[in-house]
Amino acid sequence: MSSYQSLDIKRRSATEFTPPAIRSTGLEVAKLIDVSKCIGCKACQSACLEWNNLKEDVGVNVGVYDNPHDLTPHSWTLMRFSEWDNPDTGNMEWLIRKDGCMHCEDPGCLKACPAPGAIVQYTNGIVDFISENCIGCAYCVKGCPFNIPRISAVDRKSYKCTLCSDRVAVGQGPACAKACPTAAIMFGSKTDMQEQAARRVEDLKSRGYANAGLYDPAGVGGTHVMYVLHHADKPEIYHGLPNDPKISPLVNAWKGGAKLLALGAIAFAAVGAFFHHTVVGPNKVSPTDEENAADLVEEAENGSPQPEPTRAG
Amino acid sequence: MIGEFSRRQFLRTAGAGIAGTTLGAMGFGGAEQALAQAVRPFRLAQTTETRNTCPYCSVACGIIMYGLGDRSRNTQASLIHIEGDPDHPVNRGTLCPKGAALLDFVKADTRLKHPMYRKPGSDKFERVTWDFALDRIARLMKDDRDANFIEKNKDGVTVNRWTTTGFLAASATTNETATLTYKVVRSAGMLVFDNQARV
Amino acid sequence: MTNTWQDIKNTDLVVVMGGNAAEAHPCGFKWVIEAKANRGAKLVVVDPRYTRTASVSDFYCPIRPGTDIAFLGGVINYLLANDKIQHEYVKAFTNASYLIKPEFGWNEGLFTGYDETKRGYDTSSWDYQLGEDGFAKIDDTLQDPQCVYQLMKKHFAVYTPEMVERICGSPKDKFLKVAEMMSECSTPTKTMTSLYALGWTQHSKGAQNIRGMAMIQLLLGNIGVRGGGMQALRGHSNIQGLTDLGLMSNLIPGYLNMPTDKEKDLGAYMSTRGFKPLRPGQTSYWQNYKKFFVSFQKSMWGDAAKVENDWAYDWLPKLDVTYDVLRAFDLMANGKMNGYFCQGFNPLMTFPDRGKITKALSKLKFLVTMDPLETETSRFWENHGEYNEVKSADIQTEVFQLPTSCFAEDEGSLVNSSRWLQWHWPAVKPPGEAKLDTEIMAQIYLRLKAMYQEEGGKLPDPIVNLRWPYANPEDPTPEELAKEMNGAALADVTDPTDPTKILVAKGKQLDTFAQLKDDGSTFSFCWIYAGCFTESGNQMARRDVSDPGDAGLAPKWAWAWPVNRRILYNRASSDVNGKPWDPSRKLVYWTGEKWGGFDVPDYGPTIRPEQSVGPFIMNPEGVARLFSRGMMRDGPFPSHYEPFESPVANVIAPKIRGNPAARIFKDDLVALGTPDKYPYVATSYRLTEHFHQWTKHVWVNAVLQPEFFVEISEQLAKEKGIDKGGWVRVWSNRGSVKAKAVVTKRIKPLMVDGKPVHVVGIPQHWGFMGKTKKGFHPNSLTPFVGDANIETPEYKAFLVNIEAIASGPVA
Amino acid sequence: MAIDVERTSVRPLVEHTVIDRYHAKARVNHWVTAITFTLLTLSGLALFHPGLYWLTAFFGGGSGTRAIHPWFGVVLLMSFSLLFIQFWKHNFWNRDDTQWVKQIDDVVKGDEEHLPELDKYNAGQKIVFWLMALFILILFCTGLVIWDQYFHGIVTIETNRLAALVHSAIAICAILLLIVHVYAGIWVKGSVRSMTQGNVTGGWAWRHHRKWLRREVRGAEPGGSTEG
Repeated sequence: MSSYQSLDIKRRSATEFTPPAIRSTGLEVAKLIDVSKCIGCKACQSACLEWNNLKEDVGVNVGVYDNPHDLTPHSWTLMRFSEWDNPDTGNMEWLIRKDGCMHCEDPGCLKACPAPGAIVQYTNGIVDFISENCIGCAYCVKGCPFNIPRISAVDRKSYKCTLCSDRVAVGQGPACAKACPTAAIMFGSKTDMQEQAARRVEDLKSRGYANAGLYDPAGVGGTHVMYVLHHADKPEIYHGLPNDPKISPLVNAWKGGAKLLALGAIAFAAVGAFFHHTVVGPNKVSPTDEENAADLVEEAENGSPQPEPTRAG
Repeated sequence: MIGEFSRRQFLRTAGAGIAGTTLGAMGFGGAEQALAQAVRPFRLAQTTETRNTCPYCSVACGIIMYGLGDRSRNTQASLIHIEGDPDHPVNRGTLCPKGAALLDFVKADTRLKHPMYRKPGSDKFERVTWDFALDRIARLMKDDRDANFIEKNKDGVTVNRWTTTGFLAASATTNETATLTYKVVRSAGMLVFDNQARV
Repeated sequence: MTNTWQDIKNTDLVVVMGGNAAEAHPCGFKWVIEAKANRGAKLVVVDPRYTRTASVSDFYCPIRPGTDIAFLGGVINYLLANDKIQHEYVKAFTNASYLIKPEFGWNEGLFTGYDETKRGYDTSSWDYQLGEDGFAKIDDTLQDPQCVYQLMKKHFAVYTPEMVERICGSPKDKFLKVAEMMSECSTPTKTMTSLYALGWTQHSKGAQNIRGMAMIQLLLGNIGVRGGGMQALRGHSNIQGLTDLGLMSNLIPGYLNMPTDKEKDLGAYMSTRGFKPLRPGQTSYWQNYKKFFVSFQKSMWGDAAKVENDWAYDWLPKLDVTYDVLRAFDLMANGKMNGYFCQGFNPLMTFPDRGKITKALSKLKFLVTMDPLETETSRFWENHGEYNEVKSADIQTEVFQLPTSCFAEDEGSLVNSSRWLQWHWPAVKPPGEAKLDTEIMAQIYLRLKAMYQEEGGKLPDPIVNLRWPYANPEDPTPEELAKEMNGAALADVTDPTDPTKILVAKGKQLDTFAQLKDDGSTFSFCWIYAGCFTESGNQMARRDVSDPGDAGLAPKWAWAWPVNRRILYNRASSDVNGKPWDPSRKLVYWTGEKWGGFDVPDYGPTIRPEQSVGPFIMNPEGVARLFSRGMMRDGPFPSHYEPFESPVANVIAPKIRGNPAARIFKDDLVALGTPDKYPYVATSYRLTEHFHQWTKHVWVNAVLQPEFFVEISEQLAKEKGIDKGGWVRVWSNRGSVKAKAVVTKRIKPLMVDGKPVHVVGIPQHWGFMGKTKKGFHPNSLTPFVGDANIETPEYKAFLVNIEAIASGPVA
Repeated sequence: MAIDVERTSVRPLVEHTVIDRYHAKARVNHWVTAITFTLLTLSGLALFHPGLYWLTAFFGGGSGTRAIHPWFGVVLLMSFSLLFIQFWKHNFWNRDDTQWVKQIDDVVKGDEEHLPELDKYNAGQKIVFWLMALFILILFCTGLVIWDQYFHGIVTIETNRLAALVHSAIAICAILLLIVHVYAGIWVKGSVRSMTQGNVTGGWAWRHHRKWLRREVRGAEPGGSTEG
């Protein structure tokens, strides 16, 4: 309920028409992750686990710094480390990216979700999973262009970063952004974050990163979690950040207008059948048919040859 | 009437209720439903805040501890969350991965709760009272000090030292603890005395 | 730290060498990022590993562990050879112009005065030439071959870029780039700051590493200015406080020294502590030593410390040798100690050569641990399979494990790296029966006192007369103790120039150490803390965030020693005439009548510039020392020595391999490994996900970095057939550990003196207690060798071997 | 009524001319399949379109629907497999079937006299049979892939997306096919009893499957039992 009071709903999963969010303030929020400032300390992971009371399993070392090794139902954010040899400078660069929900303007998860209200997008841009409505079908996983949602084996609910909607609702920033020691994670209005990013890009360019830029992919309508990248021309070097993410055409086909067409086809078939019945009438067996059959049976029983039936039906 | 009835039945079985529900598919269903999604209520709204300093490194970040309980007589306070202090001039609300998880330090499973004692040669700890532990420690100290205290060195200079018992102090304790520790240790004549400062 | 954390934002160049600030001090490191983002500052990282600090650097240069002095010497040589020094600063504020005794010299890796049997120097030749007036001789032209400047030039000439590359394995072009970036800060309007930590201290020549950089900072004119300075990023939350309070074998609170056997009475003790100025008119603030000392004695023994008994001088134990931890455990291992207390300390997983530590603890009669958490030390007698292979039945040590409070449950002050004393408050009660450390110490003391009163015994006086003025003697409060640290007047303290004027009335808290007396009329447990808890209240609890001039000082937040000064030597932020070197970064300057500015001047507030009083008021010469005289045991200039375990010879002085004055015992010398058996250089360090062995008890941190590992280069992994994430065994001449292998591009083999040297990185956060997977600590491998000056063990450079193994340890 | 009476009086035996078409095993099998298919349709459509989400109420809510739908699928596959084993031989295509398809206009009009004599199944039924077999196989395979609870991660997310698309598209086709099948059963009077009582009247068989009737009457069945 509080979502209606403080963070009006812009989109709601599996709901064709959401009531207009008349209380919208028009303020869209965004988290800006400046990869060039990030020291990979995992304070964001720690703060996320603590704020959301998540208990992740203690894992093992598999030869990398990434722990846990992937996002999980309990780890909604994760530092991903990539050692990249820069062919231009000959230097190795250690690229560290905080992975997690991008809070797309056009969220694939929401599009794919079949459960009404299990995924909502508030007018401020936050995409939130509402567990009580979640049915655990994992369609959101298929819908997401960034491979973010994870289904809990315990309660079969889907989980991901909420952008701390509970904190934002009372005027605070997300826990990760607050904790981030180097201000590599900033939080504010999307326009402010874009301006901030522009300044950062300028600074990076002055330091020789000619391709520095903001990652706010248009393919998903822009995101409410954006990255400042030193090599924005090659997002994939940051542990496989998609180059041009968009909702898969397969998902669009699956979840698009074809759905109504399909239902229409079913309805048409049913209605068509009804009218066929009305027009043609039932296909009834006539008494003649019965007699013909009876004759046939009789003849067979009598052992006489079977003439061709002659009676009309 | 019978024909009418059978038509309906036909629709239900053949069309699996499509006709009725295609209407729903046009979007009249969701709008009527009470939308019950809820943002998790902000969980620090009614907690008691206490200022502290992160006990780990020497940046000494300011932290705010959020406690259950309003300090009234009959409620026992309990920590539920710890976060950076936005006023603090150094950390300005930020915390590192250790500081951000301080709550789990306070509440660690391996926090010690009772004095334990291990007998010589034993392979286990046993729980003892504070009085037992403190009496025994003081006795062992005194016996060792009386046996090994050096009042004068071989040149006859008063040295008043006790070097057979040593003390490692903790550089995460407060200055006040350190002050009291220093007084107790030095007044006994101990010289084997150190802390993490040169490790 | 000479400056504050926030002041780092004012710098133009951050050099992180001998540390890994981003990982070990992330929230302090934010100010580096601020400087980069808002000032366009550059960050340079010099480290054997490409660390997380390096990941945000503008320039990274690799270096072989334990060769920092060669690198820094190379920079000094570069600055001097290219005349990239801040001349005015160097001339006026350092001892560059001071003439050194002609007998001083350097030959074949040794300074004059070495005594091999003592492993130490007679430092008498390492001093100034004194004139007949008793003052040091100087040559303002810096041309005299015996002046410090010329001696420096000569001493560091050997550290050419080629030599740096040969010793450190740092490619010449990269070294030159770093040197060039540093040299740009020799103008008065560009500053550089140095962030370092245990990457410099944990060497057999740790103190000299730091001196190397301090000298560079002096040559560049960067000490005492905003955005400059030497930032020792200290490890623990109150390690600064415990150092200030002298919880070390040889210290009295406030950096006074414990007396030694040679100082049989107070007169003898004070005779070497006169601190007569070495140049005319200098402040030489240590001349007040006796006031600090007497006030300390009064706080210890109150009325029982009086002029008649030399202020109870005899009750202080006298040192015959320094009882640092290496000595303590050596004594213990040799059966010469019976009891040991570990208050929040885990030596089993801390001190070098774990095998020796276990042996030492096993020989104790009793061990007392006081800790909020389980420690490996308190269970050193418990068998944990390969992780702690001991036979409990053979260990006769009585062990007491006392549960204490943690930060959330206690009240008091901690001193951060920039010397701020910050007060904190408790939120909850300790769990179970756990007690505050103060109560435990009081309880032990009261029992001991009662026994001495009842039974008598050896010298009961210092115990039974210990000043114990607490309202509840059983449990002194933090506030009472804080007031005691600060000190108060025991009698009315009057103005020396006007005896009718009472500065502090009897019984009142002191405002500053300037009010201290050597006649017993004041007491102060720690003179540098005087002012922290005055009559106007607890200054450490102040929470005013204002920051005039956005200088990064926050002068009304908490309280900094000394006298709430935020940047040390801040007088040096202005030139000899008192004008700021950089008008855009004013700090303390001459206003025409007095010294003003944003900070409390580190200087007599009304000393006029033309009086030529040096800004380094604690030194008798009033200037900073490029030549350290006899203050360092291992030389007045830093000089390259190899680590005690090193893959190569010392190319500077082939006969002297390791620091000739470093602490090492005979048995431990034998335990050193050689490069034929142990060809790889190992170094130990922290990871950002953990804090020592504490956070392995913390669920979240166990999740973030769950299991012990070592880091090696892809080349070494290939050579040894080691898989990423596979098990390896790493062993030294002292022990062996098993770990997962992190194979990385971030460590690369270095070409040292023509041959490749591989580095094995070993983080230090695991043990056999807690939430993480069980693991080992590098101390199973490290040598029992300590720095020459402060005995810090050499954890940062030693030799190991490595091999792939099929499976992990058996618990 | 009058006609019935008249008929009864003229040919008392006619009403009793019944031909067995499906024995009990086949009928149970069919209805298990039919019910499962219906449940799958309902639960599937509930998750297919939000407008039908209310159908989840029949399955214990959204999570219940999500959980049980694939199990219905498993039952359907097994049940349909049994049907398949019984019926596949009767569903081979022949020339008559082609002719039947050519005369689909007559079929739709109910004018069967000009159609070739048909064996047990007409071409429409055969098409339904084979298509349904194909659809169920596809639905099962794609369903398995998107059955996240047990088969998470066995294919890539992109393959998963394809599977979901194919699953829903085929499901719609299958439902359309079902409508045809059910309507045919309703339209062609006398058909339903074959699956309820197991037999048809002789007249029904004469009218719709005369070749089958003849063989039945001869008692000789080249392919074994006529009962499926």
